[in-house]
Parts: sequence; C-alpha cells; structure tokens
Amino acid sequence: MSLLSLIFDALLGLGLLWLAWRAVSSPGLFASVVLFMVFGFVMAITWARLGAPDLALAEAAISAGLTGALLLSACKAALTDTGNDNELPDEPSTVRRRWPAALICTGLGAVLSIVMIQVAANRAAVPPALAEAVTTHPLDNPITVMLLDLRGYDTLLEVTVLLTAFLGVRILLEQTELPRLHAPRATTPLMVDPLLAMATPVLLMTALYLFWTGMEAPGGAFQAGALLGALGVMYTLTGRFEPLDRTPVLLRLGLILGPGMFAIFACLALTWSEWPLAYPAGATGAAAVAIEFTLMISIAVTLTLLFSATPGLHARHMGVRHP
Amino acid sequence: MSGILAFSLTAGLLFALGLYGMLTRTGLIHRLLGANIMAAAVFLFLVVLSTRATEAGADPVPEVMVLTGIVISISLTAFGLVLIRYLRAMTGQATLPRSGREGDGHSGDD
Amino acid sequence: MNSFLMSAGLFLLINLAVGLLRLYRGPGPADRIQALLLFGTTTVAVLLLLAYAEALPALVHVALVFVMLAAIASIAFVQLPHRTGKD
Amino acid sequence: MSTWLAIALILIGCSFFLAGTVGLLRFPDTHSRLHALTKADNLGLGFICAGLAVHDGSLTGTIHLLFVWALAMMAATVSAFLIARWADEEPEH
Repeated sequence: MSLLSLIFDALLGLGLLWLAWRAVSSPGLFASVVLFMVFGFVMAITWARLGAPDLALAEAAISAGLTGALLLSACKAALTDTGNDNELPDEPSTVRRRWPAALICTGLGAVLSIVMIQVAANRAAVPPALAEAVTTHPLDNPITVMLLDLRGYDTLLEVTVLLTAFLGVRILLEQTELPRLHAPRATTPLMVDPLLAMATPVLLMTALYLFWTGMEAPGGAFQAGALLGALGVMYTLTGRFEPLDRTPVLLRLGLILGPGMFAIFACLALTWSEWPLAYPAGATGAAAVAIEFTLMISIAVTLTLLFSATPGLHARHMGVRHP
Repeated sequence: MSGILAFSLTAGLLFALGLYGMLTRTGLIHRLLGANIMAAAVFLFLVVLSTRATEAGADPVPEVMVLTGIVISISLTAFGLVLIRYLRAMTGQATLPRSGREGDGHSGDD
Repeated sequence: MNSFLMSAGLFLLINLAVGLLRLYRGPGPADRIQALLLFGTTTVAVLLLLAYAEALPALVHVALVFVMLAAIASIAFVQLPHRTGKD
Repeated sequence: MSTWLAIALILIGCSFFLAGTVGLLRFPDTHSRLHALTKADNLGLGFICAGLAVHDGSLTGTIHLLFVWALAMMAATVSAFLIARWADEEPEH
C-alpha cells in the first residue's frame, strides 16, 4: 500500500510539473489555457490525496467550472479585440531572456525544494489551545469551526476580496468601451435547453446540500456559492442572462448582502459581548447558519458578475422561439 | 504520509516553473497563468505542512488559509483578464510596453 | 481491497498521463478539448476510487461537483470562433 | 463473493478507460475520436460506479454513485454534441 501510494504521489507530482511546464512554455494561447485547466483537475486529485477534501471541493468548483469558462472567454476576447480572425493570436516574441531566467529559476527551485523537504520533515503538533478549541466546539468539522468561529474575519475577507475584484472590474468597464464580444452561439435550444432544464434544479439542490453538510463535513458557504456562481456563468454563456451596462438594485443587494450581514452582526455582537463577531451564547449554530447563508448568496452573485465581466445581468425572455 | 517528500519537491519546482513563465513570456495571459501556478505551489506547500501534524489530526489553520488563497487567486485572475482586455483596447496588444526593443534589463516586468 | 482500489486509481492516472500525449499533439482546438473531456471523466473515476481507498466519503461530493460542472467547459469552448473566422 | 464482483466490475471499468484512451490517441479524425472517447469513458465510469456500489453496499452510497454516473452521462452527451457540431462547422475539413 505504501509503495503504491508513493508511486501514485510521484506520478501526480510529475504530472503537475509537466502540465505547468507546458502551460507556461507552449506558444499558443488556447493550448496553454487547456493545459492549465487540466492542471486544475490534477490539483484536485492532489488535494484528495493529501486528505484535504475541503480544498478538493473548492478546486473542483473553481477549476472544473469557473476558471475554464473564464480563460476560454479570454481566448474569445483576444480574438474579438484584436480583430484577428485567422488564428488565436500568439505573442509577438514568445520568449525572451530565456537563459538567465532558466538559471535563476533552477537555482531557486533547488533551494526551495531542499528547504521545503527539510521543513516538512519536522513533525509539528497542533498548538494545544487550538486543538482544544476545535474539539470542544459544537460544530463538528474543524475547517468549518475555523472558518466560522476562530477566524470569522477570514470569511469576511474572502467575500470582500471577491467584491473588491468585481468593483475593480466595474470601474475599468466604466473607463473604456471594450469591443462587444459576439453574442453567444449556443443559444440554439436543441441540446442546451434540456441541459439547463436538468442542471438548474440539480445544481441548486446540490448547492444547498453542500451548504448544509458543510456544518459537519467538508463543504460550506464558499463551495456552495461557487456552484451557484457556476450556474450563473452557465446561464450567461448560453445567452439566458444578458449583459447590462448598469447594476440593477436587486444585484446590488445581492452583492452587499453577505458583507452587510457580517458587519451588522459584528456591531450587534458588541451588545452581548465585548468582542465584535462573537456569537451569542446558546445560539451559535443558528447565527452561523444565517450568516453563512447570506455569504453564499453574495459569493454566488459576485462570482457570476465577476466572471461575466459585466456591470450587471438580466434574464432574457425566452418566451417566443423561432424554429 | 508518504506523499510529503514527493509533494514538497513538487511544490518547490512548481514555484520555479511559474516564475520562469512570468519572467520569460511576454504575453500577459501566459504570465497570469504563471502567477497562478506559483500560487498553486504555495498552496501545495502549506497543505503539506498541515498534513504533517498527524497526532491530533491535520492542522486546520493552513488549510483555511489556502481556501482563502484560492479565492484570492481566482479574483486576481478574473480582474487581471479584464485588465488585459483594457490594455489591449488601449494599445492594441496584450504585452506590456517596453522602452527599448532589445537588451533592457528592467522594464516590462511585474 | 484498499490496495486494489488504489492500484486501479494508479492505473487510471497512468492512463491519464498517456492521454496527455493528445493534449500535446493537438492539432486542432477540438482535439485538445476532447482530451479535456477524457481527463474530466478520468478525474471523477480517480476521485471515486480514492474516496473508498482512503475512506474519505467527502470525495464523492467532490466527484459530484466535478461532473456537474463538466459541461461548462464545452459550452464555453463552442463560443470560440473557428480558426478561419467564419463566425 | 461481493468483493470479487466489485473487483471484476472495476477491472472492466478500467479496461474501458484504457480503450477510450487508445481511441483518443489512435483514431484519425475528430469525430471518430469523440465517438471512442465519450462512449467508452462513460461506460467505464459506470462500471467503476457499479463496482464501488457493490463494495459499499449502503443505500446512500449507491444513490450518490448512481447520481454521479447519471450526471456524467448527461454532461458527456451535451459536450459530445456541441463539440461535434463545432467541428462540423469548421470550414477546413
């Protein structure tokens, strides 16, 4: 078993290295993008091997769904923006300063590897205070405990980072007229309609399920929100959501819901405790669920808008179809 | 866990590969991929660090940090891609402007 | 049984490594995307095998998320214009 | 008994994956590769799910695995259709 695991891990590592190498060194944009997407898949297997299913879940939702769509849309934008109809554009001069960079990176890689192996070879225990806090907490999953309780700020910052990135994108979009991308092609109802009809309820239910099991098993607000965001991206890609050049009020509310709840809760917490973000005694579970739920909605809305790179979206009426 | 050696070696080399991509490529999307690979290397190393504490289960702190890190790197990528489109709309190409065509050691780097 | 599951996973991983050859060779975008499809399915299978080999039932959820989002890449891909730019 | 059944099913699944990979590498054009890939792989995934379900034996586990397989087939159907049509529209061939 252990020899088997060793071979498995070594193969995973080699695969990661080869994929990374090809992704940064292959000349074409499209080839690199696909290689990077596969890199994400292998990364998910690696998290699974390292016994970190939380990360595997996040990586799966992000690299299988969102990053791929994002990077492929970037390929499309590269074609549209340059008006280059013939080929996915390669760079003008693909590689420069190859030898000095290779020398520096080889040296750095060697030093880093040696240091990392030595650091990782030392066993370290979980600090006792942390271990005790984790084991005596009413919520079971230690990662969730960390996310919700010991470092509530962490989740707040996560959603804030997403929101900030979206605000940045929105500011950029106001600065300039980017060329409009071609309208989505896959609007034909033939195969995509049944897919969406099935995928929508399944994704919604799975997101809720992941959210709920996140209390005692890996999962939780971010993973569930990422799934919902992927659903939104799917709707945008197939033309069911259409871009707007303003942000509708409902979407603004969705964007701010999670951070807003967090902030209100932090202030309210000062009435029953001297610390912001402290849960009321006896209602920890309920408060945590309420906050996580609003965070999930905000994460979903922010991811959809961020990945569609538009200030706003609205549902298109699909009522009358022309055969 | 047997993977510690293999994965810490991988993490070190991955970081170097990502950096190599960022230093040598001129295309900005390729550079963004390089930055993402560097981030993945850091995440990998943090998780390896968290699994080595096996007496009382894995140490949750690095894993939570990596979860946040994944969110940050995805936000960075999304923002970066829009920034690249913006640059392309301004200058007509997706590379950083350079002062001289050859032999300038410092310009055009992130 | 566990080492059997693990070796099945290893076999699929080797399979995946061989499939990388198609990704390397191309030639067209459609071929690369096909390789991506293969990797998606194989990754799901490896995750399922690992879930039982390592007794981590949460990995089944990971596999579930993977297959649910598998179609997005294809939908995003067919938005790309063809190389000759007929679109 | 059920252990052997599970092993047999998983082995069959692996062989289908092998077939899919060989097809992806050896077949000459996009459409035949697509044909080899989407059918063989999802059958292989189905056998592996079946084998793991036999190994697991619990109802929830079986439902999860069945769900994974059903979704994989749905996604593969749509993907194969979209990619095949995309390749068809490509004017060069």
